Amino acid sequence: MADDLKIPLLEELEKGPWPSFVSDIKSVADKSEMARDLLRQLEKSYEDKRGYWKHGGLVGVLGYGGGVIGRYSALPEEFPGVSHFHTMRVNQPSGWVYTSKALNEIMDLWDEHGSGLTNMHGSTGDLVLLGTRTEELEPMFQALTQKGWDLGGSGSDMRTPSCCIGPARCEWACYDTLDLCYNLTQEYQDELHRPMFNYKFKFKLAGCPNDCVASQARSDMAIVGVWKDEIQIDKDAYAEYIKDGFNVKEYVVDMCPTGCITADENDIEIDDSNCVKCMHCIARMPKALAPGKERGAALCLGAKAPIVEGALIAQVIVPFMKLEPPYEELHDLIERIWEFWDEHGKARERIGEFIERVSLATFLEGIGLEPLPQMVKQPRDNPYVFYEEYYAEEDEGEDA
Amino acid sequence: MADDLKIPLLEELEKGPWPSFVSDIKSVADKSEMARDLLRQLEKSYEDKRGYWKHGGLVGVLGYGGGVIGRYSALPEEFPGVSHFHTMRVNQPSGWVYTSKALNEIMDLWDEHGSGLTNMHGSTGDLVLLGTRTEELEPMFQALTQKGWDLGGSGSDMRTPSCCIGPARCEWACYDTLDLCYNLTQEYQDELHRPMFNYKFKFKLAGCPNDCVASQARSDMAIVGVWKDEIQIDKDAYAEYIKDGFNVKEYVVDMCPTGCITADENDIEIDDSNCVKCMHCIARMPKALAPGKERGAALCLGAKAPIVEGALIAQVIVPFMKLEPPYEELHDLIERIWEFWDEHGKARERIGEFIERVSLATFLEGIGLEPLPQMVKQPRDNPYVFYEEYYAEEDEGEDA
Amino acid sequence: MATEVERKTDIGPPHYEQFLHPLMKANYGNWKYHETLKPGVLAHTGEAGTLYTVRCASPRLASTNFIRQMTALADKYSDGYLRFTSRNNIEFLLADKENIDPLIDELNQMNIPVGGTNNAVSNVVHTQGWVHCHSSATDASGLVKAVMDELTDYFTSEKLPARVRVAVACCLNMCGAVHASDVAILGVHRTPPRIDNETLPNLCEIPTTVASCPNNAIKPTSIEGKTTVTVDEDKCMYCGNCYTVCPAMPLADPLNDGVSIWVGGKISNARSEPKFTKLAIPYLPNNPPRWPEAVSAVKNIIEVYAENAKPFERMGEWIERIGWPKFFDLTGIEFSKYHLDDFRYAGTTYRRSLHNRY
Amino acid sequence: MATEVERKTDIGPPHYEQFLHPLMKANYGNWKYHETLKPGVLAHTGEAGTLYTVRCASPRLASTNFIRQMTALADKYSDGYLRFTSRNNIEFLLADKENIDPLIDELNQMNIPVGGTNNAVSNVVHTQGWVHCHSSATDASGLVKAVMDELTDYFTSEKLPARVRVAVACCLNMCGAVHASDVAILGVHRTPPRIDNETLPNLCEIPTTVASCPNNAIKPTSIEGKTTVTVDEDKCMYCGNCYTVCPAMPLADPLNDGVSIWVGGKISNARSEPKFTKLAIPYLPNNPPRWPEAVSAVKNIIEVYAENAKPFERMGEWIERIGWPKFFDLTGIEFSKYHLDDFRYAGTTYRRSLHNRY
Ligand code: SRM
Ligand code: SRM
Ligand code: SRM
Ligand code: SRM
Ligand code: SF4
Ligand code: SF4
Ligand code: SF4
Ligand code: SF4
Ligand code: SF4
Ligand code: SF4
Ligand code: SF4
Ligand code: SF4
Repeated sequence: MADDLKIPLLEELEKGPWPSFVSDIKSVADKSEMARDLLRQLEKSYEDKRGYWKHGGLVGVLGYGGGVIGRYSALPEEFPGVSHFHTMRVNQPSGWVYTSKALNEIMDLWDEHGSGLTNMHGSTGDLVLLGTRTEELEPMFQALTQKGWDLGGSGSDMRTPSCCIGPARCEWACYDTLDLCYNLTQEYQDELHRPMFNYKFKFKLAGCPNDCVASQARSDMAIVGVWKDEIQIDKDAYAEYIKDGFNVKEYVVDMCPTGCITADENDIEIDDSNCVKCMHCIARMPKALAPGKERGAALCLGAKAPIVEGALIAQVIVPFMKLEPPYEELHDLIERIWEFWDEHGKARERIGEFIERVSLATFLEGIGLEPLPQMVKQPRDNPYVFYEEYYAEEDEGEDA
Repeated sequence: MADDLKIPLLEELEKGPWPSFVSDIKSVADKSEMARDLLRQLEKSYEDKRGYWKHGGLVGVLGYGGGVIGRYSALPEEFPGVSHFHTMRVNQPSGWVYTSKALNEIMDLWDEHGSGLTNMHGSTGDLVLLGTRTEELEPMFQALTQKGWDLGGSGSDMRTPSCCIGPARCEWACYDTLDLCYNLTQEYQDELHRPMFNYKFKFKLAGCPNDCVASQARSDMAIVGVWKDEIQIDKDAYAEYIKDGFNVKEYVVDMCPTGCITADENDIEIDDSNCVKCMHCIARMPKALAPGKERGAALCLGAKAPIVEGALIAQVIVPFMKLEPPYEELHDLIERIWEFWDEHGKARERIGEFIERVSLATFLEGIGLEPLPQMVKQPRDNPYVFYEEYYAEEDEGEDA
Repeated sequence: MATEVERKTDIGPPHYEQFLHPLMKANYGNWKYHETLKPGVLAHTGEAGTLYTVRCASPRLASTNFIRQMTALADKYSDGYLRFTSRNNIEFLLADKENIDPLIDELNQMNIPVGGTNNAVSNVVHTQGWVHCHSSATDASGLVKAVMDELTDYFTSEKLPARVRVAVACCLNMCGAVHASDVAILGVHRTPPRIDNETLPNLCEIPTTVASCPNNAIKPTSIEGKTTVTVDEDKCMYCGNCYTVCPAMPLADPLNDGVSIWVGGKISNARSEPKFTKLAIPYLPNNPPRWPEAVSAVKNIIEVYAENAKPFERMGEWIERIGWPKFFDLTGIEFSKYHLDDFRYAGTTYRRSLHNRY
Repeated sequence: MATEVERKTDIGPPHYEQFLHPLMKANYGNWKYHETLKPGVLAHTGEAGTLYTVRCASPRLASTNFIRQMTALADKYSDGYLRFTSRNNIEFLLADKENIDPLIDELNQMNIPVGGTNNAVSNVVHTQGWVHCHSSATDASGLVKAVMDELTDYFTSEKLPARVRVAVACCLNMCGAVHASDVAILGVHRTPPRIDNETLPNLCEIPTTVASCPNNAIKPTSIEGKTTVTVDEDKCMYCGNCYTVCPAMPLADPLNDGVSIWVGGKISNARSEPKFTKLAIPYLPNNPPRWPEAVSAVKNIIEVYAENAKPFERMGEWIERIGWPKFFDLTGIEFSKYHLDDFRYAGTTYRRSLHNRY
């Protein structure tokens, strides 16, 4: 039993309406020494206000460089249960959809080979199995693969792609996020499992500009669904909203960032040439409005957290691309991007930092894309232009 | 006569409706060899597509380091009239107001001592006398001072302050731009005439946020009039605008940047707590609206053209200061700013670049001002905070 | 390992299709619209019919027990189909409308809140903290629990002006959403790394270590003939990047570590462009197990926002409308020199216009 | 100099009060409102009465003759009072309304346009050019004359959506308003400085010269025992700052010098915050005496703006409303890699959202 736990500080966190991770860990503490010692070490952290983990070493499964985060307690004698406490990152299915059966199978394996604790899910998207010993990694891996599961990424590799639920349960998906997420994951298994980049490279796929997977904030390549043509308007449904007393002026017209909606009791019109696809009006009236019919996605590069050069939000690199299997144009571009980054990037330099360092113009040249005004908020405001062609004395008057 | 001029290219610029500087220079070419050779050298520039001036040397009047820009022709044998062609920067009166008498006197002196050409005015604001010989500088200077005129700045000194017409002919002036401009010019004669700064330092004074002297774009210290309280509303005058069919919704309400105006046929109301003093509504209805009664100015630092670190628009350093003679608080602050810049700035580093280099926090500390949220568009978005106070092992639990 | 089965690698995840609810397959790519039946309950409709989603909270740090409880509910009410959201909530996918309330009843009996939809505080995107990471300046799971205990009411209702996305990260690496959230709690170190000159020469590559510092605070040096490094304390901003590449430079410091509070970020393109989160409170003490200072700071910010923002206005949009001076006024948070940016793009954050409120 | 009078210094300018029109003194600080009677004619009213202003153009580069003509008009119509505006126009200050039209008639006879008020193209803030400056990549006065000949009609009317401020500068020093104007023409060099190794060692201080380069393109070197400098041509962006501090590094190059066109800046706080001007056309040839390429580019931009902007919308505000892609579309200007920023804050100019028009 867990009465020997003595975790009064942690037990404070069993109170209150929100589900308690402490109670939950306790619930497996009987059968898992790891869970027990995790609580005990954590209690000490709460007392001392500091963590007690050492830098992880290089641990993993055969032939993979990624997918496992090594972790050792700094106090292995005191807390032998967590002397090893590695996590395994299991590649989740597109859209985090499961059946009970599949999930239960994983849980069974994890009770057998690990701590009985998980993160559902990690911030990158993996199904994170939290805490096991070095010698359990390979058996767990093999057991997982037998059930059809594989590991995700870690280290300087492609990271596990993730996507919003998109066409599986959302009327706004502008491309098939689940299919493309699966496709990229399969296409780049090698890049996912064997770190050989300058640094990590994350994909996140959102079906529309609402960006329900935070791709623009948290992935090196954000693939965000968007349309090019007119917002589809169902005038009857619009009339219903009006009839129901919905305040279309205050909640829609006045909140459109470009003021391109004209609407009154009888009619709604959108100047699509000035619409910036923000989704606000559509989200307010999902029955009356829908994204256009010419659908695809914008490809954006470079989002990341602050380390080292400051956080970045992803920048548009392809304003619009049709995305349909077999996605050759996309694969092609991804490979050109990796190649150029590989060759010219520095160690631990994310793609976003790399573009800032070498300049967008150089980057575009390097990957073979033409500059477009959609790639910038504004043209340069400084006069420091690196003019390239200039006349030499001999060829006076002729364009070089 | 000027028929020996042979300036066919320039003469193309005598055509067309806009006043022609060529015709005008020609008009004095008879009496001024300088003007004549200026045209001839300029014609050659038009032929060859390049200038023919050498770097100016150090020329000036006794005891001053500023106020004169030295200039020599690169082709003195061909164009002896402009072998010397120095300009004198005469400090204009506040608001560029003149009487015919005063102006004529200066013109007479300049016909005697110089080329007969001027810039009315230079971009900094001086009455620029364009082109004379080294030996004429001191006589011209003495003649000018006898008539009550003095030189302005050049080089690494305080530059000639300039101001909008403000209270002399504008209903929106929030402080006395002409008086303060005069006051600063007189107070800092030494700084104006004897370059001893790291680089130039310009003052421009605008009576309200319309900034009719471009102070926020072109001066190291921009003093821009503003009010703190409510916009004054004359309801009767408002009714007149409505009666005249003025479209208050389209031209005022919808164009207010913070949407803080409510107005209809009968009434207008402004949520002043959210007004950003942009002046738009006031400018549309000058009879009905006026700046508030609690008036003063914002002090903004650091505007400049791009060389070296990129152009800057002035940044708010004091959101609001009452400005009344004898302006002691302002003098005090200016001197603290100069002192700190002097001590820690680099050669050829403008104050705006200096603040960016040392950081705003350090600068404020250096000049003794408290940080205020009005000084920024937003607080930092990166987590790289230089925390200063921290606990040492000994004083556990106590704030350092 | 001597198993009889063939060792498989690079198979990737299972194909999602096998996990899709039949109605998801039937309406795949052809959904028409959705409605919210009540907080936590969505109805998506397509030609093939309506799918009901019941969303509930999860602690994310979940035991196999917890997951099995969830799968049991799925078996009972949603034909064995369930999913997780991008914010770690759990969604049951129901074909039968009748199952909604019984499912919610059972969840409530298990003390699991149902909600998180639309204008709610949804689940907190967070990180490992003292539970697993060597870098952490604070705990993550504990902070989340303490904060959400105070905000559960905003999870189970939709009474906020708009979505409020809360994030927690335990160090500047920000494994999650701190840099683009409505409200975020970030663990911070406030003292420079302590260098273990004994082990450093063996453990760390000097050039990588030197290069890791964003502010060039690290220089190579030699102590008793061994090459190690030294840190210019004036230049150190406690980011911990050196520690990531060199374990002999730990930053953890129980006396000084703590949390900072951030506000006004967003990710969606709805109305305004995505925005970074900005600093609200530079430092609050680490006060486990319930971090009362951090919790009440977050609560205060959300309540002030709830009272003052217009419908559908995200935290950052609200602040931009009223201006930062007013934000500090209304929340009673002190503005200090730490709020003044001094990093790479600092110059772009200074107020370069007269557009101010007084 | 042996004069009998005492040498005066540091007296400063004359006090402005002696130059103020009596009505300006009487209404000083107490003006009530103003009206525009017609383009170029303003009426400012205060308790003490109404002052009429007639504004006319000036070439700025003005001879003593020209100024005397103006003072003569002032003596005749405005009691000897006149002033210059911050954009180098001339203003006659009239107490008597009856004098307005006769004054305008005389000005027109002298071919001097009256206008520049409100939604007009006002006078062009400009610089020295080949008339006086050693740095120039083009002429200024000639460009202004050529451009304004085409735009005079916009000076004498108020038919534009809002003010259009045009500026010209002859080199990157931008002595004037190029960096914050609705439309600007900027002289540019496009080749690196040519180093005169003979004179450089005597004329220039090496450390200052090296430090002058914003892009660290200049390195010290030694030629035949003398210290001089060398320029890394790949890093040079032709800014001319080295030439400012070191005369032995001229950039002027008749084959390559020319002009660039910039748009969308503003200074006032009206509605939107002050904005920098942005690059529209990276290079057009120097084609004196009338620079037809530059003139027609400017005219085209202004006409497209005039046709498309809403009332009171400045050039930059209009472009922001319709988006830059549309601006390039409507004007037919080609978008190129030169428009992509690569200087200090380049990263902040990239489109970091989905907010695009297609
Ligand atoms: C497990 C996870 C946090 C979680 O609790 O969910 C995590 C945990 C760690 N992250 Fe992370 N990161 C995790 C998602 C993220 C995210 C969010 C995302 O992917 O959407 C980010 C921000 C986005 C980004 O990529 O920038 C993130 C930004 C970082 C960084 C900063 C990278 C940067 O360029 O700014 C580091 C530091 C580094 O790479 O050296 C880092 C490093 C780490 C390390 C490996 C610590 C280290 O210094 O070596 C952490 C291991 C903790 C442990 O003991 O388990 N982690 N990390 C997330 C991965 C789970 C998964 O696979 O699903
Ligand atoms: C005469 C004038 C242009 C004009 O035609 O009106 C002028 C002329 C020169 N400026 Fe200027 N500047 C003049 C107003 C400006 C302005 C506008 C202003 O003051 O409002 C600016 C932009 C605002 C600013 O200060 O940044 C300006 C920014 C520069 C710069 C760039 C400074 C920077 O920090 O970016 C330089 C280069 C330098 O200082 O070395 C410069 C340098 C020069 C020099 C001295 C050339 C040099 O490299 O040494 C020019 C002498 C030309 C000549 O032969 O007469 N001039 N200069 C203006 C002064 C007249 C007067 O006193 O009224
Ligand atoms: C289930 C989920 C996708 C998934 O694959 O897991 C999802 C699902 C929906 N989102 Fe989302 N969003 C989900 C995460 C997000 C995120 C990402 C995040 O929070 O990290 C965002 C960006 C948040 C941000 O900007 O910081 C997001 C921004 C939106 C928006 C834009 C809201 C705004 O005003 O900024 C909408 C549109 C709306 O509802 O107004 C939206 C709308 C929707 C709709 C209505 C789409 C639809 O028609 O089905 C879905 C139900 C919304 C709801 O929760 O009430 N969803 N949504 C995610 C649920 C997370 C959760 O458990 O709380
Ligand atoms: C005379 C002058 C001041 C001076 O001391 O010389 C002046 C005078 C007035 N300005 Fe100005 N402005 C003058 C230069 C400026 C400048 C500076 C510049 O152009 O370099 C600006 C900033 C321009 C910019 O943003 O780039 C300027 C931006 C304004 C504005 C804001 C307009 C806007 O929408 O951005 C107003 C308000 C309005 O009229 O809407 C204004 C309004 C006025 C009023 C109506 C103020 C008043 O009540 O008397 C004056 C008559 C306006 C007119 O010309 O129709 N004035 N005004 C300047 C005339 C210059 C000229 O000859 O053209
Ligand atoms: S990102 Fe768009 S398509 Fe994907 S779930 Fe969110 S709203 Fe639906
Ligand atoms: S999607 Fe956004 S920008 Fe487009 S019309 Fe709707 S609210 Fe306006
Ligand atoms: S800046 Fe303001 S006070 Fe000065 S002239 Fe212009 S409008 Fe009048
Ligand atoms: S001054 Fe500007 S911000 Fe203030 S009420 Fe008028 S239009 Fe709105
Ligand atoms: S935020 Fe920092 S401490 Fe927390 S999991 Fe990520 S790397 Fe570890
Ligand atoms: S903590 Fe960051 S700033 Fe400090 S020395 Fe390490 S890398 Fe440099
Ligand atoms: S812009 Fe350049 S060339 Fe023209 S006057 Fe100024 S410094 Fe001389
Ligand atoms: S022109 Fe400018 S960039 Fe080129 S070498 Fe000279 S200072 Fe450097």
